[in-house]
Amino acid sequence: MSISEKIARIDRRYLYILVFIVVTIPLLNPLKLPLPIGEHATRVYDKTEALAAGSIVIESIDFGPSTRPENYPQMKAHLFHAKERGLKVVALAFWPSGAPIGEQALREVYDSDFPDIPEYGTSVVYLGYVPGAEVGMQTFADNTATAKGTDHYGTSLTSLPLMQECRSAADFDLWAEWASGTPGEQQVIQFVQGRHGGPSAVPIVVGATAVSVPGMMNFYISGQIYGILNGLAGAGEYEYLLNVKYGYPYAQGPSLDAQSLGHVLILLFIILGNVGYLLTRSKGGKS
Amino acid sequence: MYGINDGLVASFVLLIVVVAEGFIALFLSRTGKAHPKIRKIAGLEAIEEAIGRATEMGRPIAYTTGLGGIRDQVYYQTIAGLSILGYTAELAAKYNAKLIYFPYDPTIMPMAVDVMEQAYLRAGKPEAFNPDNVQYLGGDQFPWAFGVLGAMYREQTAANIHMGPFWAESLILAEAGFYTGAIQIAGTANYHQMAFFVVAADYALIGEELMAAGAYLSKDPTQIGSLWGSDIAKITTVALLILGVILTAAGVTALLDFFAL
Amino acid sequence: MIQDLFALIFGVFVTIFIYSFLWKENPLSRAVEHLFVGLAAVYTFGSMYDAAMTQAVWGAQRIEGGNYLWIVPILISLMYFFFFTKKYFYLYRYPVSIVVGIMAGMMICGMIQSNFLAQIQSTARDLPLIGAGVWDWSGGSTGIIGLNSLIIIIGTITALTFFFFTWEHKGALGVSTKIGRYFLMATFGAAYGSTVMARISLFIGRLRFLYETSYEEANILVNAWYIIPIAVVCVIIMALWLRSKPEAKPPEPAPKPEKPKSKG
Amino acid sequence: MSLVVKRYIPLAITFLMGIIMVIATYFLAEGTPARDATTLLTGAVDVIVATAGVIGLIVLLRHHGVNISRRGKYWKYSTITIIGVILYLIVGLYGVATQGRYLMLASEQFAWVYNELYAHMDATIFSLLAFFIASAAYRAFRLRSLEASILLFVGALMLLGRAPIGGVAWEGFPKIATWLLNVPNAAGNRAITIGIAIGAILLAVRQLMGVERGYLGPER
Repeated sequence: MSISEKIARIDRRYLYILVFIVVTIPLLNPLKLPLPIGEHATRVYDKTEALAAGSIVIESIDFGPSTRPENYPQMKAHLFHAKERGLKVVALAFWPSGAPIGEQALREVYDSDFPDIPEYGTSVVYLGYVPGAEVGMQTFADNTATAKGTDHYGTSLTSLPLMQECRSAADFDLWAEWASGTPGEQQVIQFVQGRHGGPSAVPIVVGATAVSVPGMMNFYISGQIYGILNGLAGAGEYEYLLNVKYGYPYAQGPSLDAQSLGHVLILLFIILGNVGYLLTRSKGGKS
Repeated sequence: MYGINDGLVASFVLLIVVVAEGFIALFLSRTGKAHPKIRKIAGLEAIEEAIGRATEMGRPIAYTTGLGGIRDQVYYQTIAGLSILGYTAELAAKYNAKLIYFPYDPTIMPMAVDVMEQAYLRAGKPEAFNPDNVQYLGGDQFPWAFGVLGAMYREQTAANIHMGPFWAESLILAEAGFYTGAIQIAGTANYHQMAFFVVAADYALIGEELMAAGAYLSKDPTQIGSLWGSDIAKITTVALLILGVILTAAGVTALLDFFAL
Repeated sequence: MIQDLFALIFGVFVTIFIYSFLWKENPLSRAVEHLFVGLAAVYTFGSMYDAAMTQAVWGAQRIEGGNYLWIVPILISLMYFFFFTKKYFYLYRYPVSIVVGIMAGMMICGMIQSNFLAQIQSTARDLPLIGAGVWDWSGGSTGIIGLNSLIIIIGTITALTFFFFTWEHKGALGVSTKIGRYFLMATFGAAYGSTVMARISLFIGRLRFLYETSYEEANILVNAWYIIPIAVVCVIIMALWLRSKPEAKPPEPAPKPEKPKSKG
Repeated sequence: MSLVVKRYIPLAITFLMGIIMVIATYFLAEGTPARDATTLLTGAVDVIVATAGVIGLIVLLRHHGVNISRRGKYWKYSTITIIGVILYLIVGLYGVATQGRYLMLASEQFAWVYNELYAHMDATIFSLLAFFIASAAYRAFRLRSLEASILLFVGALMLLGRAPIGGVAWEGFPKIATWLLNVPNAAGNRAITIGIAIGAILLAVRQLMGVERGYLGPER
């Protein structure tokens, strides 16, 4: 086998080892590369920043453990932002596996004693898992009380003052969707926003896995989605913006360094593959 | 009596238009008044070749319909996948190749057994059908994907056919499946996963091609008529797009106003 | 708590064992796979059971609240069990046909509204071709708005023609489908390229688990990465053991027919 | 007669259910009792399919049980599956018995197994994609044809634009990536979306009319 053929057909295992090494190094030894802030994340930040204190934000936690590395830092940063801005948070999960994750985030952002905190019920409520997927969303937007009678801890919604203010989609000032699949942003657009007055009545911001962002661009351009946090980089950008104003820890630094190196490595793979391919092809042409 | 709900007038009119176009085309084709020809879809033509190769090599074929169930929003892709399963199973029976189907959602298991049994019957070999070749792997995304992967490696499949709604596991199946040396034919209408099938599989069905597959393979004039109807609906769409752009550019908002109804 | 230590050790072991699959399909990854499938089947069963309970039993308008009509879907559901009989096998079709009908009806309405109408509407509304400043350079990631609009309109229409099934792609239609295919390829390239980040993130998530998790109680400190070498040694022992066994080589795969790759 | 019971009644039911849902969406005003009834119908879907979970469990146990009893290929691994099922089922049933509302997922022990054990396997298998996406890019992104080259270049530009380092190297990369996402990607995406909508609607129509009934069995 000639060298060019070898380049064109490297055993995949060598590639795997390289990926492993290149992603590991920056995690152990951060490179502190700078981070450009994009328009998609800025719009989420500005929208949240512009809400009047006391506005109601729905935090819909629709992901499971598998996409946690991407969705969790996004959601946590946004929860922190909402808390700092004095917004009223109604958190819930349309994914059963999202319920424990949401509780953990609330504990980290509000207090480790959550829900035994003074503001529970007045400025923050955790409903936990709301069954029914898209049907559940639809019901929740029509009438929050019929979707689920109690919060995550078994307290009746009628005894929570915040839920008396937040009766249906007309009361939502922002829907923050932490999405990783179905049900996710598409269902919110269809069953909540679409049925209750469109983007101006229920603005949606989405924190999504990077994989699903290209598919959302249509909804973004048409204004159905106001802003997007794009994967881990989106989380990093948001943390950075919060860091500037509120001193929120910018924790995604090492991970984003690892990202950068991983991307460069894959680009090198592509170049290598093509060099090998072109070399073997030109040889084939001669013979 | 109720009228049409607020904000849904335009949607209802469009629905009627699309369905009517489908019906007229279907009817004309069924009664023989029109004979729409169908273009080749390479991915579907390749199924027979893949099965032939599996037979030659004496190795099985793996078939999946992705994370398909009948109770979710994308159930229509599952139905499309099951239609292709019927065709594939019939061919496999004809060629005496072993076909293993990995259902994801337990709700479709009886359907899959039914579809395969009927296919073997059509091929004249009902005794060759083994229900054990419908292997349930736990209805959760990654256990299922890892289970399919392991089975593909252990059974050394010669062809992997994936037709249905896929999420993140698309690339796991298509890339790892490549190293078993199998021919891979994959199709999905989940927008964010098509790219991986296009990149990693030998043949890929994109979006609407998957939904058309059942009609394509049936060769039944009624069903092909409905494909013709879908083409007419697409022409209508293109016309509406152009009209909308021109009218908006000219400052006439009539069409947009209608859509907002 | 001791079970947290168990969870930590278990987590490290399965992580390493699953990664050993990247080397080849082996007994350790196979064992994890079989365990995982078993647990998943129970999890699926549990989630379906829970969904049924919350829908049918608990709630004001459910059986709990005296609405015994909800027994009907439960009874229908039981028809699925005829799967196990030979004679009445076909009875499973009744629950299926109900569900499929409901889903079809819901899907049709949802599709026409959000995937069809909204897309046409937004093409016409949000893509200006004439107007003040539309053809000026607006910088940033936008470029020229008018040009963008034109590209999107042309791209949408040509790519849509690619999905024509009953016309031969010849002549003007051939040109259009060709351009449409280029747009589709660009779409897929964009989807692929922007996904890489998500996938690496997942791996980073796992690495952070391996490096940063620890178990602490009284005077015991167990970092997750202490366990990595043990797991790796397991993999190596398994590899050596596999090597010592006379391997039943599977027949070499026959070369795939060299055909031009169809991306369509 | 038998064909009526086996095929035509199910087809009629499908048709009826589909039509009811369409009529409900378009003609029944929100908040009316009739509309509420159809909402309950969608809720019933979860109940109607529930027994399928049991079927899955039984089929899995049967498959592996038969494999063990026949000492079939990899029967030792089948025992792992069966042990896993039995242990987790015991945890789940214990949860059902002790949890106030007889639910399984909500019980503490069941959730612990899911979050602390199951989740590790889930996330690790998902993360295999980081490797696969690299090797697939290496092997498939080749300058074969114009189409393949477009795929390659757009993909490579996205890679550069999406990585934080891309913006550091040249501030144009993120802008190009955003433009590619907002313009050509949106075009292709829109066509695919519309195509799928038409395809799916007509598939559903074929199915409601009983023309495409691959899933409804006997032709005889």
